[in-house]
Amino acid sequence: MNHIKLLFFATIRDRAGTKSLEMDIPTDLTIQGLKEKLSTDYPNLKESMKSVLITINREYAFDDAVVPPSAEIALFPPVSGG
Amino acid sequence: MNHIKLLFFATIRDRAGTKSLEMDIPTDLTIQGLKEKLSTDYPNLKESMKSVLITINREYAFDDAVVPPSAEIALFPPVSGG
Amino acid sequence: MNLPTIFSITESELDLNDLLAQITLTSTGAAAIFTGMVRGETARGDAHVTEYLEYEAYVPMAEAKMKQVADEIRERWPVIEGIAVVQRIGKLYPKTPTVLIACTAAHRDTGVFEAARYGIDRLKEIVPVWKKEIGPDGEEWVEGDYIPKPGE
Amino acid sequence: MNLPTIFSITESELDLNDLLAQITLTSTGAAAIFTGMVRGETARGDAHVTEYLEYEAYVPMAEAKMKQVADEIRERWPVIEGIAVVQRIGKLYPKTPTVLIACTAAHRDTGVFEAARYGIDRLKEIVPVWKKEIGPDGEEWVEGDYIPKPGE
Repeated sequence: MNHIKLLFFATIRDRAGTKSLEMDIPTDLTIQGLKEKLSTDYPNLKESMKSVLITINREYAFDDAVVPPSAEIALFPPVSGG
Repeated sequence: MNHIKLLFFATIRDRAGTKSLEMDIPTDLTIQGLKEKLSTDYPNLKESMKSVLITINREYAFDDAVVPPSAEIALFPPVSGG
Repeated sequence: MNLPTIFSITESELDLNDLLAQITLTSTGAAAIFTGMVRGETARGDAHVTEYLEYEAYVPMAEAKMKQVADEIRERWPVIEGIAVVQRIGKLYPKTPTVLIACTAAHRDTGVFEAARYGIDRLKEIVPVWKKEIGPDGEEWVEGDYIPKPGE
Repeated sequence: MNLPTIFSITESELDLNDLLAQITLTSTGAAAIFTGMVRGETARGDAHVTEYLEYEAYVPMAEAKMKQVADEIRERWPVIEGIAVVQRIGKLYPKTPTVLIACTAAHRDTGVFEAARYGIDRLKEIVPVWKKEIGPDGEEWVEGDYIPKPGE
């Protein structure tokens, strides 16, 4: 198992009801797998997983990327700064 | 005769040796005529009259314009602000 | 040559004079600065009134992506001397400057305007900052629409 | 609607924060600001070093022509909300901002950058301001090259 940290921002944080959480995941879990796991574990997040942006260690990550050990994973909607 | 005021700036002022002067000119004098008069009266300015910009009452003026009574005439090189 | 690059998320007021001074070199003759500010009234699209915006950022990643925006600018416009990319966060009221992109160069005709324009466009694509709009009818997150590509 | 237009020749330091605030309306969301500064070292053309510049202006005409530049901007980009055109004169040292053109609008994609660019180009054509460059080898007037056309 890998221990990872999840960060939520903006609409995703509102739905998650928390800014961050830590969890253990299988060592070969992909971003796609992580989204599925979150949809199951946190039904409030299911809808958000369709359009969420995900980063691994502060770089944008895509469905087939494998989550590395001790990763800092962030989930958020498309950015709207400026 | 018309009484007018002349203002000199930048290189033209350096050559004229003064910032301003007043003079009486014939009522039908054009800008072209004024340049010729200045070239004669102030030999230092002769060379400058080839590329000088001239304004009448703060608007750019050209050779065939007639100098109106009590005009404020300015003579200066192409602008270089910024 | 050591070219100044400023990139930061801040809760403090943007000081344009100070930021410009920080990216001005002895060889600098021109600066193009973009600032965005909170609109109190918006006419385009769904016309509406805004009481204030609340900005948040994923700070360490946002600063890294601002640095990336600056690097992209330097790659595209090698004549650029100094670059500042600053985003203010927190509760911000109408007329308040919220973001600044400034680029300096020796002359005004070698890309300084284009570089600043590129900078703000890019910031709005890849820098993780979000804003929630609070108006008379409640609050709503402003939706972005850019999906970064791999490697961005 | 009363759109703010600032045009002035000044001997005082340019305060970007203050000028920006003066041209920001409740409906403003974007500003493009150009500033020029004294270059201490110039590489383009005849490479040289500058100790300082001495600016002079035909003040009342310069301010009228700055107003004209602002009017031309509004005619070309009717979305522009506020405009500031300010030229500092006197003895100015390297790194000092000497001129500012700022334009504001509701959004960044409707001409605000182009308007600011037009403003500085136009100022350097028709606004009667001149500068003398003082360097280690003496002093020299900087030569402009634009000849205004009738009606300009």
